Amino acid sequence: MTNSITDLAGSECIFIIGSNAAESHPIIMGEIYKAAEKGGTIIVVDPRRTAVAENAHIHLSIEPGTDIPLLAGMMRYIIDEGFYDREFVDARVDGFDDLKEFVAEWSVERAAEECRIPAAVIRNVARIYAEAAESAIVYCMGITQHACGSANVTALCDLAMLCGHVGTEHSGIYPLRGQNNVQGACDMGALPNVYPGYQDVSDHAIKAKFEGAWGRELSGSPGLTVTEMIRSAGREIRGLFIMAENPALSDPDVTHVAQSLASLDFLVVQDIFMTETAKFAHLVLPGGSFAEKTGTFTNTERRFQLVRKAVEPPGNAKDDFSILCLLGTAAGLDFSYTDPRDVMTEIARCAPAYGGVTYERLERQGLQWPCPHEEHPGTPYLHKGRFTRGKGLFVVPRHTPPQEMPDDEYPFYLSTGRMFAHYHTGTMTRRSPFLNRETEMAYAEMNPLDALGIGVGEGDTIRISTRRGSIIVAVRVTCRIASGSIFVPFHFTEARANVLTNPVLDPQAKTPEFKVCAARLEKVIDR
Amino acid sequence: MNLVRTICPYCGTGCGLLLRVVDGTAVATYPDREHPVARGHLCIKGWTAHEFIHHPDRLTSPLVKKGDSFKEISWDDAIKLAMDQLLGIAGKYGGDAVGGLSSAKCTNEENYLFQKMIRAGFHTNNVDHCARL
Amino acid sequence: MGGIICAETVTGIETMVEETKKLVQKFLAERESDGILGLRKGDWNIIQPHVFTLPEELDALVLDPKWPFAKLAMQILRTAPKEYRLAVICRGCDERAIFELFKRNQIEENRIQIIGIPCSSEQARLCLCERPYPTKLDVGDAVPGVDPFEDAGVKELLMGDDTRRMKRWAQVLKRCIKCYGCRNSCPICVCEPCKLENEVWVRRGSIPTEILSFHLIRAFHLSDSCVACGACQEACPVGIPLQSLQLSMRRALRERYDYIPGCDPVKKSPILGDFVDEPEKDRSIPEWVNTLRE
Amino acid sequence: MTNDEIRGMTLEKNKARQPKILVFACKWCGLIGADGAGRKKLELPVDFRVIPVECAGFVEPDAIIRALASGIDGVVVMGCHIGGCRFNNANHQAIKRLELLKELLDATGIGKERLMISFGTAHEDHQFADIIKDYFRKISGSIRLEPWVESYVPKR
Repeated sequence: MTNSITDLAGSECIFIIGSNAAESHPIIMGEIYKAAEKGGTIIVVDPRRTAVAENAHIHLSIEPGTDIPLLAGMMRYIIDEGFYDREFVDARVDGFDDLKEFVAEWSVERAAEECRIPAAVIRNVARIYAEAAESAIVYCMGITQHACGSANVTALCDLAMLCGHVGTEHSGIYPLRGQNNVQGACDMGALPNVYPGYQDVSDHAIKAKFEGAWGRELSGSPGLTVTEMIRSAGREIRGLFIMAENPALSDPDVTHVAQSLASLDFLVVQDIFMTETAKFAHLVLPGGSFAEKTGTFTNTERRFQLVRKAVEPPGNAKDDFSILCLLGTAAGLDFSYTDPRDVMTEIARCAPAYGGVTYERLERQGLQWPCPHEEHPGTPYLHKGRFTRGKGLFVVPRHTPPQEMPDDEYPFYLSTGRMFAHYHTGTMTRRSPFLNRETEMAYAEMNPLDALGIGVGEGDTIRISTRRGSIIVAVRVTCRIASGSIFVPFHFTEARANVLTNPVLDPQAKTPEFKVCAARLEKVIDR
Repeated sequence: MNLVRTICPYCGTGCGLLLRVVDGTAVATYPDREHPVARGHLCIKGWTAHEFIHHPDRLTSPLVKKGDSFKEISWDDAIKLAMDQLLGIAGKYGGDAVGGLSSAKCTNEENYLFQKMIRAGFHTNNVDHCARL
Repeated sequence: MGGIICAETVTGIETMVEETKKLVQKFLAERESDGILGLRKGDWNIIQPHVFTLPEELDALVLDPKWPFAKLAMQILRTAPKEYRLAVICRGCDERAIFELFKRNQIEENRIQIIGIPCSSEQARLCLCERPYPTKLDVGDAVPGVDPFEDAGVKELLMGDDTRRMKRWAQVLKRCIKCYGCRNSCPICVCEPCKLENEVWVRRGSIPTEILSFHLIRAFHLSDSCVACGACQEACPVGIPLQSLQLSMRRALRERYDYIPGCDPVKKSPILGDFVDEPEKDRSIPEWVNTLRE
Repeated sequence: MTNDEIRGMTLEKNKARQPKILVFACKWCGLIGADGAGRKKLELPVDFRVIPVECAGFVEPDAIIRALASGIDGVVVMGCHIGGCRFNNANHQAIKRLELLKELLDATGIGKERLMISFGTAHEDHQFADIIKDYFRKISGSIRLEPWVESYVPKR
C-alpha cells in the first residue's frame, strides 16, 4: 500500500476494483465512507453487486476477467482527451510512448464491448478518476487472482501514474492485504526469491552479507513458490515443513493437493488446530495463537505493530517463537534468542528498510516502514517526489482472457471469495460459536433467473461441478450476482470450493486463477 | 481485571484489540480507542477474536502419526524427529528437496526465524507463504 | 462541592483530577469497595480502563477521554466473586446506564458505588448530551446540557421532507457491516439470547443486512432505556448516526410521561404500566382515543 | 439479461401492484368485524391478510418492523376500546408502545402512516371494511419502501 489507511478519508475519488472491502476489510470501508460523506465519488468495478457496490456512486458490473480492457479503454480516453497529468508524466515516468502504442488498439468502444458495459459509462468514470484532485485506487484479490493478475496490477499502476495520482497524501494505490501479517511475512523474506527487506537472493553481494550474518553457506538460486512446491511434492520436494498454513483447503484444485501432500516422505505441520493439512502430517507441532505470543505484525499500510502475550498456550503447546528456536538449534544453527526482541534487533541490522524499528518505538502507535534509522519518523506514504527506481516506468499490460471460459458443457462462471462472518479456511472462525451461528453452512450465490432455470429455490441443494471435481452446497438466491455466474465462499471444509478451482497460475506472481473458471450446476434431489 | 493491548488476528487492516483476561482466560474483546487505524472500531470477526483461543479443539501436545492415527510424543522427541527426517532428506536428495511454508498468521520474528532456518539450515530458498492465495 | 447547573466548569480539570484522586484514596483506605474502575494513563501515555486497588497506582488516574464504563463494570462484577464490590468513576451517562442495569437486575445495588463526575461543556457539545452530569456530583460542577434537536446534523436526519429523510437513512444504514458493535458496546443490551441473532427476526449471513429489521428492532428495544451515552455511535465503523435514531423516542417519553431513562434507580418505565400509573391521568392516550371514549 | 434489468423488472412489477397490508386483529374486537365483513361479502381490497391475536397487547413492535422489512407496505393493529380490554388494560400498554414505534418510523422517514392503530373502531362489519378501504387509499399515496427492502427472498 503506498499510503496510509486513514488517508483514504480525504480522497476525492476512490476507484475500487476487485475488492469487497465491506466484507473482507470492513474497517477500511469505514474510511471510504468518510470520503463519501465529504463529497468524494466512489466507483466500484466488480462483476458482483457486492455490499461495496451497493453503496457506491457508480458500479461497473464488468464481465469476469476483463479488467485490462476496461483500464486500457479508460487510459485511451484519458490520453485522447488530454485529461492526463502531463507534468507528472514528463517529469517522473518513462515509457509513455509504449503505453500510447498499447492503448491505441483499445478504443473505448472495443473496451465497452469486451466488458459489456456502455462506453459512456467508461468515459464518465475515466473523466471522474482523472480530473479529481486526488484519486485513490483500492484493489484486492479480484485483480490478482487471475491468470493475468500481475498484468492487471501493472495496468492499475499505469493508470495511477498517467493521472499523477501517486505520491501525494490522499492519492495512491491501496492493495488490501488479506491476512494480518502477509505484509510482514513478505517483508521478512518468507519468499523464495528475496531475503528480509526484499534483497534479491541471486545478488552475490547480498548473499555474501547474509552468509556472513548467519554463518552458513546459502543457496543463490531462487526457490519454489507455494503453488509450485505443493505441485512438485513427492517428486522434487520430499520433505515439507508447513507452519500455520492450510493448503489442503486454500490452494486451487485441492484434490490434487491432497494427493501431493500424501506422497511426501516427511511432512511437519505446526498449527493451533488439527487442520485439513495437519491430517496429512507425519508430525504435528502444537503452536500458539495470537494471544499467546509476543512479537510484531505488519499491517497492510506497512505499520509494524506490537502483539502482546495475554494468556499461556494450552497444555503442552508452545508459542511458535520457542518452537522455532528449538528447531533451529536442533538444525545446528545459532538460535540462542531469549526474546523476540533479540530477533527484531537482528532484523533491523540486516534489512535497511527496518533499521529504525525497535519495540520501544512500536509501543504506542506502531511504525510504518521504510524507517531506516532510529530518528526516522516512519513513512506514511511512498513515492513522494521520486519513485524507488528514480523515474517511474509505464509497463505495458498484456491482456490474457481467463484460461477457462464457460462453454456448452460447463456454462457458468464460477468465482470464489470471502464472506463477512468467516475468514479464509475457517480454522479459527468456524470454531467461534458466534461467527459460526451467523453462517453455519456452505452456500453458493446464484441469480434468480439461473435458479429458475435449474428449478431450485433458496435453501435447496445443488451440485456444482467443474473439470476438477464437484461439491454439494445450499443455494442462496440473490440479485447481487449476474445471471450466468455463481459465487462460492471457500471457508467451508464440508464443501471445499477449492475442489472446483482451476490451478492455472499467473506466469509472474504464480497466483492461481480463483476468480474465473467454468462450472456446471445440477439440482440435487432431496434425500 | 487485566486488559491486554494487542492486534487482531484476521485481515490485513491490523486493528487494535483489548483482550480482557480473567484468571489466564481471555473472556472478552474490546476495541482499542488509541489505535491509529481502527480508532475504537472493530468488525464482527474482531469482536469475537477471543472465542477460538480456548477452544477444546486446540492442539495441546506434539503428535506423531502411527498408522492412521496420531500419538502424543514429547517435545524433545518431536524436535529430534523433525530435524532428523528433514536433514536426512536434505542429505540424501539435496537441500532443494526440502521446502518450508511460512505463515502470514505468525509474527515477523517467527517468519524471520523460519526463513532463516530453512535457508541456512537446509541450503535452499524453498520458502514461501500464502500471499499468493 | 458542585451544585447542579452553573454556567461553566469553574473547577479546572487538574483540580478535578486531584479531588477525584483524594476521593478514591478515601474509598480504598476505608475499604468501601474492593476496586475502583477508572481510566489509567499507563506507559507510553496509553489510556485504558483499569481497576485501581492500590493507593500508589492513583498517580496514573485520569478522567478524560470519555470511556463508557457501565457495561465493563457489569462484566467485571459477573466474573468476580459474590462479595466483590466495585466503585466506578461515572459520568452522567455511565450513571444512567448503571441505574437502568439495576432495574434489569443485572447489577446488585449493594455491590456498586458511584463516584459522580461532570462532563466538560465541550464534551457535552460533542455528545449532544442533554444531561452531562450524574444525579449526585462528587467532584466538580455541572455544565448545562445541549438540545440535540438544535444540531444541524440531527435536523437533517430527523426533520424536513419524509422522502429525503428516508433516502438519507437508507443511505447510511445500508452501509452496515453487521459487526454487532452497536449491540456489543451498548450498556443496556444485555438480553440473552439476542433477537438480532435470531433468524426469525433478522436474516443471517449476508450484508447489507436487512437494515430495517436489524436497526429498527435494535433501536426499538432501547426505546425506553437508551441513556444517550453514544457508545453505539462511537463503536460504529461505518459512521451510522445511531444516536439520532433514539432522539425522537426520547423526546416523546419526556414530553408524554416526564420520563428520562436512567434518571432514577427506582422509577420504572412508563410504557410498562397502564394509564393508572401515570402522573396525570390519561396523559399518554392519543387524542383520537379520547374522542372515542366519550 | 443484466442485473440492472432484472432489478428494474422487479421494481416495475412492484409499482404496478396494490399495496400489501397486514392486519393484527384482536379476537374480541377487530376479528369479529373482519368475520362479519366476510360473511356479508362486503367489497374489500384484495391485498390484506388478517392475523388474529388474543389481544392487541400481544402484538410485538418487532413483528411490525419485521413485516415492513419483508415488503409489507402498512400494518394495522386493531384492538378493543380503551377500558374495554379483557386483559387488565393490556391494550393501553400496547398503545403506549406502538405510539413510540410510530415516533421511530417517523424519524427514519418511513412514515407514521405505515402503522395504523385502531382501537374500538372495527367491531362492526362495515366499520372494518371502511377502515381497511380508507387505509388502502391512504397507503397507496405513500412511496414504496424499496430503498429499504433489500432483495429479500423468503424461505421456502
